[in-house]
Amino acid sequence: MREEIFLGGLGGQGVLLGGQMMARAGMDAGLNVSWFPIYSPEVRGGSTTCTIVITDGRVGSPICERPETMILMDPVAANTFAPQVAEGGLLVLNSSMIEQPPGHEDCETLWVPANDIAVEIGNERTVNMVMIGAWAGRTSALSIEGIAEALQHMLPERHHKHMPANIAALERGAEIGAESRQPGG
Amino acid sequence: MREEIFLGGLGGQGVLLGGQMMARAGMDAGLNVSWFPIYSPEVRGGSTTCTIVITDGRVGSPICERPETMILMDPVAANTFAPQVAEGGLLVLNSSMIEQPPGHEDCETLWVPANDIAVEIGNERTVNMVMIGAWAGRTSALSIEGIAEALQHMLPERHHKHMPANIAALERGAEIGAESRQPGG
Amino acid sequence: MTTDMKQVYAYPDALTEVEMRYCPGCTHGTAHRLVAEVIDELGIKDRTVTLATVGCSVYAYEYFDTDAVQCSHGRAPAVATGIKRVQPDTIVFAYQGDGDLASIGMAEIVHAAARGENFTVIFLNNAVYGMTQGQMAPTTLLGQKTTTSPRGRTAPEAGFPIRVCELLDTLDGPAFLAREALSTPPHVRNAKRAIKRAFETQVAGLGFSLVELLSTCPTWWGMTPLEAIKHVDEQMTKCYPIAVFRDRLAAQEGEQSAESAPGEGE
Amino acid sequence: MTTDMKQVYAYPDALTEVEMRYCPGCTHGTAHRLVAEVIDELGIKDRTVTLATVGCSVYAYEYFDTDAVQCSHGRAPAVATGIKRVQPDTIVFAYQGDGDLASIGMAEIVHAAARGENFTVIFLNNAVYGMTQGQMAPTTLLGQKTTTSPRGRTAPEAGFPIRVCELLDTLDGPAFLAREALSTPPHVRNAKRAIKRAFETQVAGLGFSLVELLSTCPTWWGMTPLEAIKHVDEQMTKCYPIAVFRDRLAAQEGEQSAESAPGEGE
Amino acid sequence: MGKVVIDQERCKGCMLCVEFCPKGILAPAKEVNSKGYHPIECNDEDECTGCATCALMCPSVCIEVYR
Amino acid sequence: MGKVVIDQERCKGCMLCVEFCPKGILAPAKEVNSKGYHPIECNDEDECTGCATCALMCPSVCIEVYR
Amino acid sequence: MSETQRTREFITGNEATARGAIAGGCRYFFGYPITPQNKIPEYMSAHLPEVGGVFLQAESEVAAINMVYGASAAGARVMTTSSSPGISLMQEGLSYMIGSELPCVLVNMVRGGPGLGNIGPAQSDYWLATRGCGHGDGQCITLTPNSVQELHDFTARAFEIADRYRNPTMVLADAILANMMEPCDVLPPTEMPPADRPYAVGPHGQERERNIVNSLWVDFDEMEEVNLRIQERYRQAAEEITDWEEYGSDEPEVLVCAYGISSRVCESAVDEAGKAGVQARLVRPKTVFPFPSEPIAKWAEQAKCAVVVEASMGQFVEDVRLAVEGRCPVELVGHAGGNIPAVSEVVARILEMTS
Amino acid sequence: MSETQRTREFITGNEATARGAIAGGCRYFFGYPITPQNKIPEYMSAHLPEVGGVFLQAESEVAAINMVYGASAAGARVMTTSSSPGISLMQEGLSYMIGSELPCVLVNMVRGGPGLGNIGPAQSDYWLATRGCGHGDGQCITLTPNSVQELHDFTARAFEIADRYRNPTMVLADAILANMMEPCDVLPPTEMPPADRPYAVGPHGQERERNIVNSLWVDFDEMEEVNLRIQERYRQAAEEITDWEEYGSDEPEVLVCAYGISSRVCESAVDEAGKAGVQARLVRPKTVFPFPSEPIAKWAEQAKCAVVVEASMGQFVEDVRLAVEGRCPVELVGHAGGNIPAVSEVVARILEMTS
Ligand SMILES: Cc1ncc(C[n+]2csc(CCOP(=O)(O)OP(=O)(O)O)c2C)c(N)n1
Ligand SMILES: Cc1ncc(C[n+]2csc(CCOP(=O)(O)OP(=O)(O)O)c2C)c(N)n1
Ligand code: SF4
Ligand code: SF4
Ligand code: SF4
Ligand code: SF4
Ligand code: SF4
Ligand code: SF4
Ligand SMILES: [Mg+2]
Ligand SMILES: [Mg+2]
Repeated sequence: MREEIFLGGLGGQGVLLGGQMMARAGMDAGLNVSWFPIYSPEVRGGSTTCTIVITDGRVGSPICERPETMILMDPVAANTFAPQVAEGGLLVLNSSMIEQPPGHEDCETLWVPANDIAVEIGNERTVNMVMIGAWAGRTSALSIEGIAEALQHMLPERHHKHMPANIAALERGAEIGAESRQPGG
Repeated sequence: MREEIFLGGLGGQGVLLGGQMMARAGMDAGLNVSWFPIYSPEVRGGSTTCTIVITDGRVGSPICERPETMILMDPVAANTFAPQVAEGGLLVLNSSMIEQPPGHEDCETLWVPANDIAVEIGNERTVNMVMIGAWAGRTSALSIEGIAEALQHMLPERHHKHMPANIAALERGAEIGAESRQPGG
Repeated sequence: MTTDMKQVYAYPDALTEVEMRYCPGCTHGTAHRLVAEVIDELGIKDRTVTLATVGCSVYAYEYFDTDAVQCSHGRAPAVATGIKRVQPDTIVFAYQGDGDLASIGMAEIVHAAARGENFTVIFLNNAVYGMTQGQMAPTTLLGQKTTTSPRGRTAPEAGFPIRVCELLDTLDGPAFLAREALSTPPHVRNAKRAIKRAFETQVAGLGFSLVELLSTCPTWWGMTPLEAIKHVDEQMTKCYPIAVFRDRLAAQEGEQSAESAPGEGE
Repeated sequence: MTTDMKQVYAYPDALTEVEMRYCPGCTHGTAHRLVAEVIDELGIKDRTVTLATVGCSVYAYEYFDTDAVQCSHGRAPAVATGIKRVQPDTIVFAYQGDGDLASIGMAEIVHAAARGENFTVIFLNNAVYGMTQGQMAPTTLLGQKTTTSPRGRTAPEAGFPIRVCELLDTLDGPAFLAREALSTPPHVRNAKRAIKRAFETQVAGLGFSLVELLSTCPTWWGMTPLEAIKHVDEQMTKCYPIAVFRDRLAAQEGEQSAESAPGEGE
Repeated sequence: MGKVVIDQERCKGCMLCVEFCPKGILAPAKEVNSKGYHPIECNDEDECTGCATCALMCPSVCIEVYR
Repeated sequence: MGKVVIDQERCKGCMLCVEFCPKGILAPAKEVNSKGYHPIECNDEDECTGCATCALMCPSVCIEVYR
Repeated sequence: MSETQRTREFITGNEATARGAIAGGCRYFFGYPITPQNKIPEYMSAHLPEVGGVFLQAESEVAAINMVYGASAAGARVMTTSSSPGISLMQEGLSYMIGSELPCVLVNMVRGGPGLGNIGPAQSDYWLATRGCGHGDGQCITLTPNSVQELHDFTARAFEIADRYRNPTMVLADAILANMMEPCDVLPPTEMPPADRPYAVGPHGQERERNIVNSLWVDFDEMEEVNLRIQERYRQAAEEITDWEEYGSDEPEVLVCAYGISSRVCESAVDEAGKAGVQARLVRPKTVFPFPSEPIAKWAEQAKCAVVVEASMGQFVEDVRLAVEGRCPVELVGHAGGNIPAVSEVVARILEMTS
Repeated sequence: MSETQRTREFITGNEATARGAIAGGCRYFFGYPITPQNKIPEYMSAHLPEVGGVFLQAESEVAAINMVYGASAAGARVMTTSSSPGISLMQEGLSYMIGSELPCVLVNMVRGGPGLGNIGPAQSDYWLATRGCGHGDGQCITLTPNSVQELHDFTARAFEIADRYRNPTMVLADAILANMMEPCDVLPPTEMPPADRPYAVGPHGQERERNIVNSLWVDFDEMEEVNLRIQERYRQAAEEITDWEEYGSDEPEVLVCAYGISSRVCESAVDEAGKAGVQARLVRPKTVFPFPSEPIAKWAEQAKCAVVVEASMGQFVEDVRLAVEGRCPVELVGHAGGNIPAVSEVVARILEMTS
């Protein structure tokens, strides 16, 4: 098993933490993992991306030229990075912000209204959790419980009060992901 | 023809200028020459040495491991450097300051009472000229006129008034050198 | 819409159209604007060379519509010296942060000032290393928390803040030295006046000029932009008093006006 | 011969027997002797580390009978900082020339002083680079001829002399700052007093201390030793006034004696 | 009588102009611009004196003032 | 009554002690030492007060004073 | 170091480096901020005081290396960390440390160059590490981790190595390794090692001769002796600590050489090439000074060609060429300015070279 | 340069260097005193004003190279000179010059190292010149004169080369060449060359787009492009200016390689070896970056062995090994700390290798 996942979004959307959480969950599940970020040079704003590898073999290169999976949270990231997804790969797109389909066809696309769900849940900062939950629901590569536990480990104590919202977001995302596995999804 | 000459003495004895003058005279005579100094690290005092090469071939290495000729002007230089003279080489020694013979025998020795002669001439700073004159008289490698002319070139104008004393010193040295060529010298 | 109106505040000609990358409310932008306005007012854009240094303002060469040289960290005063010795009539200004000027570049600024090199330094003091994520600067206030003084700066651990204008004021070389703050409209107006004075000093060939601008770093101070300018006003000025330390142009003008004062001595 | 006499001036214990390589009449030697005497008087030889710097005094590690570290040119204050941060109770003094301290080492001395690092600097100001054959130093007087200011130092070409004590006196870190001259017996006595004060300041843990000593370089000034000390007295002190700029030990003692003054308040 | 023209795309919503406008007529817009900031608008154009204090304080150089 | 002991080999003949001796009893020797300097001698031992001014000024640290 | 007490954590390379240092006995840190290694001083400023150590932000990299010089002369285990331009500024100080035979540990998280460059990953300070160290004949012992775990372990070990050979020892990594997170079995902080530095300065009463730390030797022969001593230590180090890892086929057509982050790319490339039918073997140095010439020479004898992969324009490749000595052609896949060679590019070159 | 107007003089290497610079159009000098090259700034301070130039003593070598950076950005022909520790301090600045594609001329009169070392002659900054130039992939074009005449001529020429390749160009010599006197056919001062630097900053009215001198490229590809451009210039330089001299037998048993002062020793050694019955050929690079690999490879093919002679512990020998590529064994005669290999020692090694 080898999952190469690329996350992209705006600064503030929780791209880096989301990726770290996924990798950490992989580690806790006994797998080999790596996570690495590319910051844009600006102190704030601009797009943020990271790449994670989760595998039961050696990680080897932590850099993925054409990731199997891309989780993209805003239109700029979608435009810039979606074309790099591997052939036959998976695009998880935030339909609350991204309007246009990515415009290439040899991959699967999973649309997730992440902002809307986050608002529903009552915590706008859970967009990343919805997206990642959707990916997990779709692929079953990691369990939602494992991801949630990883998050708990990584969040400073003072933020643990947000755990319920985050778990809710992960679960709502997972449902969408799981549904999408159905032929009609 | 290749002359390798090492000069050694106290700071202030004119070792460096003397050597430069010899090399310059060689250049003016159409030969290839080099001169190079080794300063001791102290700003003043300590021994001063230089090495010159005068040749009608390529100079090649300007450094001489065992110079053919050594002109040594004080006891420290004599003790330190005399043993390095080439086998069958020539030692020109300042008998006004150096008392002990250098203590090795496969070389010729020319004793020159340079300080005494300089005092006689009335200019204590011409010790170097006496010594170099003696070498020239002994070897005929360079003419006294050529050396004097070189000196004139190298001295700043304001010191030209000392030229007569310097020439006298060169000539008195040359006499001693020439005499020494005689079997009884 | 503006047909019968006069434009009283326009985008300065000496700034390019490039959007500045500074964080919201960061007064680096204010400082840039003021410098650009002065360049416009003096009509020197085509003979000005901007020295960008290493810090948040590293892209100054993209913002100022002049020739520009990007300098290594702290060494802009040496670079400026090199340029001015070759081109004495070119107007050169270095835009330096407090890490750049007061930490790694201390020797270069002191010596350029001591030599009285005829260029201008805009010294932006925000009491922190903005670019590299909020480390302590030599100008960080005692007690101030930064990413490398996590318990607050203490003198025994990390020493005392350095007052650059006061330090340079012990030298004979500088012709203009002033400290202003980018905190309130009156202060900003004074800041512009000082910047103009500094450039005029250079244009007049009187020697080294420097304007220290107390500035904000909302991001690494962990404040809103409004809190940050209040902090400048209330805290920073205590350690770094606002003052014109030296103004040789004024001295010269004083002399000239004294000389040309009618009626005197005749 | 000395049976019924007391020795009133002895070769200091804190100097080795090695003969110093200084030129005749060079007051580097005087400075060394004074420092050694102070070390002896304070009884700190076995816990003192001498920092030799690059200049004519580079062999200081051969002369002082203490542990020693030879430092790269200008960086002794940083080296001293490293040592003191590891061994706060070791007495560290750096012996720096004006090229070393005021030129290449300007950033390091300013920052060590600003941090109030608890070590002592003996700053020998002879207004020239002795070791490297008489080049201009930052402290070279205007008009002074050196091998790199062959027509005499002029401000437009080479800037103005830097007054180190005045410059450091703008910082909060220093606990003791003084300038003395090695020119006449009274001055030399004062110099020793200042040196002692500086070391006492360090022993008391009060922070950075520096004594600037106006010194001669007969060789590169082209003067006899006597002309040279006269030059110190008459010319150098004009540019570099003799003064104790700061003495926190005295301030502290003042407080203490005030506190312990009998009868007061009771 | 004055008028301000605010470049909505350059505005970073720092509120400095809002704070210092002597007339208190500047305020952030509801919508965000492409960078996610709420840019400043003038609420009461008639009140504007064209004093340019807002422009003086704007670090993003996005205010032009007419009078 | 004092006495000075001058290390003749270390003396570099700089004349600073000579200049500042209040009694004027120090002077260079005729002979040179091994480094070519004329070292200082005390000409009038009886006059020496042991004030140590000479030692205070000597850069070569070659004077010991007794009293 | 207490191997048994390791705890598995998920941390960045920078944090792993900082914690490796503390595990290696480092108690003194002097450094100047520069991206991409800022999290190291940040960690040190927060945590060194907890273990009785001292963090001090220097006024510059020049000052930092000279503070390190002082602390090392005083007998401390001391470190500085920086990135490319900062390491350039330390060259004189490094030369002094070598000349004075003082140990210290440096970390260089290399970024894109030359000049100010950018904060992307690069390997273009290879020469600066292995041939640099300023003027004179000194070199840095240079360790080249390729993972967060190795950053941690190599940094801890670097203190022992520096002490053993009385020479600056550099951990050479890059912006990716600095910022990436991986699982890391973290060592606990080590107690301060006993002072075992007889050359260190400090209070000594009458117990020993005075100590002098110095790199000035006026006499040529004395200075040469210092150099011979240094070279002798390098020879010893070559025998004792040269280290590398191999990966891939035992019967390779192609020898692949890379270190650090590029070696991770090459691991994947070796796998890919295998799938495409070309057997390759990766030799990846864990130390580049001393350099593992032997395994490279050995496999070069057997392989048709060598492909060298580095995120620079041809620095590491020279050491490989010196090891290969003409046994087979040597091809470079190099990049610069923040770009890292891609797996596909390496695979393509491997296939090309064997077709 | 007006070849016809040369006058023969007997001068030191330092003076020849200074006058070569002025003949090469140098009008700006920024430097900091250090032995053994002090006579260069001294000469410049006295004579640059006479030709309308500017001499400024910088506060340090760090400042000096940055003043050079500024002057070069302003379009001037500019030089700095120093010796080993000073060159170490210039590493960051040099990297900036390379990154910003600016020309300048440097002279390094190498002294014994590492650390403060001593002021004796040495060749131990070979790596600092050819591999150094700070962080990133840049290198200095490096010329290696072996006589006072060549110091003069190479320095003059260095300004053209620096301009042609927009890269720092170093004249690498040593304390002997600096201080020795030889006859030198001296070029007259050249008039200032016309400004031919379209990239230079300065007053421009509306006549051109604004110029930016910069080494910061946030985008990895842009930064890589700069690097490729630099490497391309190096390739060009390799074609156009690689230079060397050969001496000795056409049918050598032994190839001797040395540069600078050591090559003078080797000339004599080749003669001596010939007298002792062993035919040897000296290849002495006049440029070491670019390096004359071809003649070395050619003679290595034919010779039984190569003897490499350098006043360092094994730096130059690596470039020779890279050229020889295993064609014959390569032996090093190296020294350090102010000691220069002796003719007798080289001869002995030559005889030993062939016996
Ligand atoms: C030699 C060197 N050291 C360190 C850095 C990293 N660096 C970049 S910006 C900066 C500090 C900037 O702080 P400041 O000058 O105060 O500017 P600000 O960002 O606060 O405006 C540092 C240390 C560098 N680029 N070069
Ligand atoms: C990095 C470096 N630059 C230059 C030098 C050469 N150098 C040796 S001593 C010296 C100046 C010494 O002058 P100063 O500090 O005034 O001491 P003085 O000799 O006058 O006592 C210089 C520049 C050096 N050793 N290292
Ligand atoms: S980090 Fe601070 S100084 Fe830099 S742009 Fe942001 S607010 Fe301004
Ligand atoms: S050169 Fe000057 S400073 Fe140095 S020892 Fe001689 S007189 Fe003293
Ligand atoms: S111009 Fe004056 S009144 Fe008008 S919006 Fe700006 S600050 Fe307010
Ligand atoms: S000051 Fe400028 S950037 Fe800030 S809110 Fe007002 S218009 Fe926007
Ligand atoms: S001790 Fe006093 S009186 Fe005696 S010689 Fe010395 S200076 Fe003169
Ligand atoms: S002061 Fe000292 S060195 Fe000078 S002459 Fe007197 S005894 Fe000799
Ligand atoms: Mg700042
Ligand atoms: Mg001095």
